[in-house]
Amino acid sequence: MGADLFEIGVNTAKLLVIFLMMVQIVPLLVWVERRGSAYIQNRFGPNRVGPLGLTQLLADAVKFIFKEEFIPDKNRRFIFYAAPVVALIPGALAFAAIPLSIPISVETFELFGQSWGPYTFLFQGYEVGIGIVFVLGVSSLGAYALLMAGYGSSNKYSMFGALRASAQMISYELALGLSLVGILLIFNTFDFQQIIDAQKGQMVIAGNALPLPNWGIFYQPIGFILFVIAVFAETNRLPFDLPEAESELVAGYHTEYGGIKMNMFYIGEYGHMLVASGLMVTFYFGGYNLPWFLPQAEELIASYGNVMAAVILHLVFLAKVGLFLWIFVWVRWTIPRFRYDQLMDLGWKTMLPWALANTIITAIVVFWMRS
Amino acid sequence: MLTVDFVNIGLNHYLILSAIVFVIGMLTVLLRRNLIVMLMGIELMLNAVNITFVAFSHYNQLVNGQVMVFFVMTIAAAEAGVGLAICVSIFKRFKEVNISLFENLRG
Amino acid sequence: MAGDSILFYALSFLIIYFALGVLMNPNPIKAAFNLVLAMVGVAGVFFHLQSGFLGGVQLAVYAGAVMVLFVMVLMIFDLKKERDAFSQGFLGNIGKLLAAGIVVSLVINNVILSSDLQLATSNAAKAESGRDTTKILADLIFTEYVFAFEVLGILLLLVAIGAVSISRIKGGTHADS
Amino acid sequence: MSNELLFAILLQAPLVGFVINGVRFQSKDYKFAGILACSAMAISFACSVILSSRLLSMDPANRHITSTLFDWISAGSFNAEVGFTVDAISAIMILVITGVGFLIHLFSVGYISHDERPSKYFAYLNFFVFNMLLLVLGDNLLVMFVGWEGVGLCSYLLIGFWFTDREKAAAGMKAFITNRIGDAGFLLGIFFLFMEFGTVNFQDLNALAPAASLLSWGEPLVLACLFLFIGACGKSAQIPLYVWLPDAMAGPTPVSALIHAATMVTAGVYMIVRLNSVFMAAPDVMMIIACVGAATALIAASIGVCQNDIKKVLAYSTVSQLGYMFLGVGVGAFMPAMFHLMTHAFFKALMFLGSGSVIHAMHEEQDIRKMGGLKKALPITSFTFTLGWLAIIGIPPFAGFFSKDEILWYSFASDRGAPFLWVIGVIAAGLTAFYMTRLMALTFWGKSRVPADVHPHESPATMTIPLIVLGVLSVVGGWIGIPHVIGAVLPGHPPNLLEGWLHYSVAKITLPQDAHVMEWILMGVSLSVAGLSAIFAYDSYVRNPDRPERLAKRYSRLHNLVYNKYFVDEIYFGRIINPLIEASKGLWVYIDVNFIDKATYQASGFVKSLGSSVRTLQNGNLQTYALYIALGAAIALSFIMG
Amino acid sequence: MSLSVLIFLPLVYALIVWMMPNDRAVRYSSLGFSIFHLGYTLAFLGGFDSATASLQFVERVMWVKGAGIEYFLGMDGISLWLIVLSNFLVPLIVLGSWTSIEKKVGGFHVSLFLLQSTMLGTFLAMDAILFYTFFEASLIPMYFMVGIWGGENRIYASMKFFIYTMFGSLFMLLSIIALMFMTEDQLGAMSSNLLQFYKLQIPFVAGEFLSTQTLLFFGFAIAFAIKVPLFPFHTWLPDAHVQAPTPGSVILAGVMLKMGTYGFMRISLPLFPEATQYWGWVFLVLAVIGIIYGALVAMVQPDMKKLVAYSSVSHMGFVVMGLFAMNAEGLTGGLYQMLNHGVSTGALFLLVGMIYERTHSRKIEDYGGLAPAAPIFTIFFIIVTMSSIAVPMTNGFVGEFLIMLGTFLAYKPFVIFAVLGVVLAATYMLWMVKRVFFGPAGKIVTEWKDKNLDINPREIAVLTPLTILIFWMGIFPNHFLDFSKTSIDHLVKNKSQYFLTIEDAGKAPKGTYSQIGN
Repeated sequence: MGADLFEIGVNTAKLLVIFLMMVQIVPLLVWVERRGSAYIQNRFGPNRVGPLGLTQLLADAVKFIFKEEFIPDKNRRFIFYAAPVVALIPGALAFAAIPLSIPISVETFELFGQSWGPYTFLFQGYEVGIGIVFVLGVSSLGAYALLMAGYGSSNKYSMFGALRASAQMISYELALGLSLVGILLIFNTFDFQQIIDAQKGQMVIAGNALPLPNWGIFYQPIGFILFVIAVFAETNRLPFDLPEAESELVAGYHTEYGGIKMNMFYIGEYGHMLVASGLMVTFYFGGYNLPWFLPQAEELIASYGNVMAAVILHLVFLAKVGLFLWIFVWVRWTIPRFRYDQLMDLGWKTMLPWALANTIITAIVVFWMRS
Repeated sequence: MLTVDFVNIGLNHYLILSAIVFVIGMLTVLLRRNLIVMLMGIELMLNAVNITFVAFSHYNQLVNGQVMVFFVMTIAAAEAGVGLAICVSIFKRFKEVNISLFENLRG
Repeated sequence: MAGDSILFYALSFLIIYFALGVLMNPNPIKAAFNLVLAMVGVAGVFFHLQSGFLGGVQLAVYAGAVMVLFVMVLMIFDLKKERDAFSQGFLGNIGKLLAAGIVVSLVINNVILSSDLQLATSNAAKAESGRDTTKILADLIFTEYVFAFEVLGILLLLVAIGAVSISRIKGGTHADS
Repeated sequence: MSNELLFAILLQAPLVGFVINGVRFQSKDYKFAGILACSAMAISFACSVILSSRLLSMDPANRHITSTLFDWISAGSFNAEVGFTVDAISAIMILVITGVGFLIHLFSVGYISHDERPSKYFAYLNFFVFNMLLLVLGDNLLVMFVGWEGVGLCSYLLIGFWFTDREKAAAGMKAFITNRIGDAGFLLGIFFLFMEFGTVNFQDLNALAPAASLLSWGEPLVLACLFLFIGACGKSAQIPLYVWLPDAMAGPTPVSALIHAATMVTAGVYMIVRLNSVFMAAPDVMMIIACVGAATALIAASIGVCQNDIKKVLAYSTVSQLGYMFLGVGVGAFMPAMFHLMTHAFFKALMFLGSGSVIHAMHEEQDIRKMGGLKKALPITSFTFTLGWLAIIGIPPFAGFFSKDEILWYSFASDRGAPFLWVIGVIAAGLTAFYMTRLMALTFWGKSRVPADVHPHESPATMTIPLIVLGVLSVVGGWIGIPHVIGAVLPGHPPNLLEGWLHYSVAKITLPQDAHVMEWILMGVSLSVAGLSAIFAYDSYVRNPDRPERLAKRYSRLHNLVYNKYFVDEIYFGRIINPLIEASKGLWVYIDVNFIDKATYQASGFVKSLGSSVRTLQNGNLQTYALYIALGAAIALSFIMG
Repeated sequence: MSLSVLIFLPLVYALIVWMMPNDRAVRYSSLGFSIFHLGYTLAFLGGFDSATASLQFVERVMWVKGAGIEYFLGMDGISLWLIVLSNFLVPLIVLGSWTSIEKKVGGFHVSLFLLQSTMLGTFLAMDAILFYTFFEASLIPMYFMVGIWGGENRIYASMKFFIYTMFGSLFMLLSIIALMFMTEDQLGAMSSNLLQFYKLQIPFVAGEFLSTQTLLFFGFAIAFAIKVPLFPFHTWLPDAHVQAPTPGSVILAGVMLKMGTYGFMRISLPLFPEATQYWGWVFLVLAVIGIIYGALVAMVQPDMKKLVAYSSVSHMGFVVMGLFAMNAEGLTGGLYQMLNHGVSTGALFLLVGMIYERTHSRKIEDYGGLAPAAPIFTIFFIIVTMSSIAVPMTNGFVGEFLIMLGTFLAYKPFVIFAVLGVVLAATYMLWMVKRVFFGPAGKIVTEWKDKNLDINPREIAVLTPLTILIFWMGIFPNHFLDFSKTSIDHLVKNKSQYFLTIEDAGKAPKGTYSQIGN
């Protein structure tokens, strides 16, 4: 392993940055959510503190941090404490595996009287060869946070919320995984980097270039719809927010939580959203790639240099992610909540068959095309 | 003569790890009285076996071992499903899943 | 000591620690959480052994799904107090410990003593750079092991049906449902 | 017509009659059934006559017509064909069977007219004739055995014809089973012969049989003859298997006439004559046959003296006459035996039919004590019966005289014979004369003891015509075999036709030449014994009817013994059959139920107790089981690795 | 034409019958199927080459590669008629049970077809393990047949039947395994193929019970002796027969008992010639005891069906005796007697079942004077009785005659006792006939005075083929024996070192399915 101190240092910093990125995007998202909901519901939302109410976030953060600790009177303290922390992990781990932009190559340079490099730094937390499986596996661990919270709270509402949440997550995980199989078949890899690379340029079918970007959504429209629905369920967002259905369960699994711990759950949830959006972009919208009529990565590197190109593409990526984050918010304030049996019916009786059908059809078509 | 190489990690280390985990799982099955915990012990044992498979697969550069792991996992999932279903139905009837209560075959 | 070794020992420690947690923790839910962590550790071992796909599956299926089921079931039971968490009977327990001890000591003893295995573990293996074994795995599953694969599929189907039918047996608290 | 066709018609005519009557077995149309059966018999008889005449025109030394239909059983070295031969011996038989059979069929039409199931009756009767023809025509032992068992079967069915009567059904069963014992012997005889000669064909057997050599006991051939004789005993009602024949009188009387007098019972004699060369090779067996025959003749005759049932008397007389025949074949008098067989068929059939006529007239009454003086009521019957009586007691020139005396002469004079056999024969002849005269006296002569409500009347023509024909035959039937000594003094010197006919078919026996004086003396002795005995009987039963009672009282023990037929049936039942049944029950209860099954239960109980002792290991505790597994794994590992 | 189809087509029938909507449809379709199957069997008869002793219609596929177990079917003169007999009886059974089986009609016919399939498999399997499989599998449907549709004591009887036969077959399995290891030693490759077994040189030491061949011989012989059943292993038979429903009894007596004798003929005799020669007297003694004992015990039975059951013991004793005579006459007779027994005892059970169905009594003492009340029934009964007691011109005579002749040529003294069996057979059967049919009207006949006791056209249709066969087999035995002659002569000629060839040699076992097998 040619890893030297510099490389290790950069990679560690990268991890830190990405984690912080996830943490820091939460206040922003909360603001977007509040403003967005207000906009949708034709009201104002936070607009007093700071410009457009932006500094409201800081105030909230301060409040969260300094709020008094409240602990239920049961001997499950450790689990109670551990739950919010666990909630952070899956999102962070998954997000770190998504490539945010093209790798940055660093030429050989001299520092501290020593020659370093050359290096290639990936624009992501770490590279996992089997990206999709890894992300699915890690994100499925998210259920434990909810379960721990529900159990640790010694509260029956919490418990119900946790049970609902985990059942829901397990149920939809299947549809989620299956909806992705189509994409995997088409791109023939697990690796995010390769998936994104494959989505470059224009769509070509049977030698004819079509006026469409070569994005996954055009190959897998059904898969995309299924994926979106499953992801909504996985993130416990409306219309799938049964675990924290306020009108039924007070607040679900985090009924007993407050302060910084509550905040951590928020971070976890929004982190999940972030990952989900990132995945959508990566799988179905060409990742950080621009559409075919705009300059591609190679051209950008050629004209602006590696670092600038990476930054530009990263911004492109963020823009796409932002769009989907907005869709999350939009949907939340548009569609009402399901009933629990409807949820399960949708998951098992609708999504799963469609996903299976999609998989089979894709498999047949792919097999036919390739042979 | 025991010459144990603690530095260079090889197949043996994984095998020993696996043996230890296996025995812990076995003891869980043998000693714990909660049905579900016993099931968990079985899962632990299966995991230990999986480690050996993967280790051999890695060191022998043969993927067949991983196929086995794949199958073992499937079977483990199936076993857990049935086991838990049985636990649930037992619990429904007896309000208890302690194995010491189920020594007689009675309806 | 290379990073390799550190990682191995760290994972080993985690796995064994949490496995012991499963064994020792009288609270079944905590035992289950311990098991989840042990499994994550095993997944780590898999990743470390460059079997990424299996690691992911381990996380998704084992830790993510199977164990969630365990925890859910345990939470549904909500055993107020765990009576007799450990089996009684001095002789029996001695026997059990003895059996376990024999097994583990024999295995370890043999593993250490066997020169054949030692050879197989030589650093030659390190040179292997099959980073992504997933494709080979898939090829194997769908060619050589396709029958077993299909049989497993049928098994799973049966298990699904069986689990549903078993847990729907009337009686107990839900006798009239 | 070709010979094959003749054979086919000969055999198939009764078979067709059987099938047609058998199919319409529930019909009560006795006329149709009777005409059908009789015409079948008539056709058969015609064929027999044609066949016999063809034989007559052939070279005497090689007189036989053979026809082979198909291979019946072939396995390994064994091969039996369905083949038929008619030669000098069987020609006599088929003529008797079809001829006498036809007459008896004719008689039956009248006899059975009031019965419920005439079709069935005639079907059985025809089937019997078919089987009897198989028996005599078969050119190997196996075909003979088919007929042998077949006539037994028909006998069984016909004896039990009125099966609603328990006694009659039992009599049929007794006949069949007793016959079966004989058949078993017959089978063994076949096996021995096959083992010795590798064939079962008569011609081959007679050809292969060694010239009269003295074979010791234990030789297969001797054993074969012995077992075959047991078979003959069963069929021909010889001691000790004769018990079925008197009981067989339970059947309709024409059946008794046909089966139990004229034809079937003579099958044993026929079989021995058929195999005469083989038997000649076993002189010891022939001696046994002669002794058994003589004993049977004597004992049966003595039983006949005290019987009161008209048919029983005739039955014992049949047994006795069969004894004569066996005495004949035992001393090598094959020709006289056949001769006697034929004449006996005539006069005994006549007497049975006569008795049938009497019984018919008496409304099914069979007890001669309730008869008497029927001469007036039944003139034709009475007259013909008298002819039969004269024939059987051996009054010249009636048929019985020639044949019986021939046998007695042989038994005295032949090198296989012995004077004591002759003595027994003469005593038996005397007894025969006595009881037959007694029968005549009690039935036809003297005062009428008929109950008031019974009005005997002569039978219809269909019944009397056969009687007349048979009566004629009983007179003239003996004239074809007039012995040389008598022929020499008669005008025209009639030759012994029968001897000429059978000359090449039977083995020769050494007779003293030029012993005519001796022969005349013996003839005179036997004739006078019979005559005196007849006169004594006449005197006792017609003149002094109280004398028999006095005698019976004086010798009450002897009378009791004879009256109860020497208690043979009782001994058989009490000593053999009942113990066998009890033993069987014992076998069932003690061996099957209480030993084998109990032992099985013991074994299963042992397994159970073993299981329950190990059951404690199976305590239901899952973890204990897991411990066993773990320990097992540990031990297995120690073996593998340690 | 394929033997596999012959064996497994009944399973298809079973499936179809199972799905039939009502009892009527079940009965008609079963009848149709079974008659069709008989026709199919006769096609094999037509295609059979009686001039060769080789196996015909061979089908051979490697089943378990590692152990050399093959799926190996073949037909020769020995199995041919048993196949025909089995398939001949099934339509008669279906028709005969038209009204007597009232509950679970579909299930009954399903088990009947399953039974048919396993029986055919037993007779056609030329691989020891395959033979064993079918041999054992046939117990299961029979077990259900007795256990579900049987009489009052059916559970006891079915258990007894099952455990007895199972017990015996375990010895057979052990012996088969031992032989398989011997093939590995001697022929190089493990195989359970009978043809390979025949090639083995199995060491034999005269007079020593523990020599290999003797032990193996007795291992097989116990299994077969229990199945036959030979005295003293026969006690399951009366119970099973009495408790079984009529069709069950017919199959049991008609075909299943023959599995034992067939086993002797196919495996014991050719495989262990020295042991058979040396220890044959044991089985001859047992057979003779069985003949006489069965007859004696049959004589005193108060129950008609039990009487017939014990008569089976006696008849099967004859078969075994013939087989152990080890000459052409005895073997032919034994084989023929198997068929005879199937026909005549099957018919007897059917007859007893018919009258039982009406009067619900099998007690002999309840009857009496049945002949006027049921004349047609009586005629059939007496014809079958005559067949059973081996009157010439019926089939029984040919078989018993050949058996006794064959045994006589080999072992005289036994026959002298065995002929007593012939006498006793007449005794018990005729005594029963006398008590049931003759004499004054008994209890039941009086009760049924105004009602019709006689059999109906359906039952006549059941009995007529059997009756025709009784006479056909009795008068023209060579029509049947000619097919088996070559095989039996081959067996006798090469008994010291038996071998069998396959008609179309050169066909090696295909390994297509070995993957699954492993």
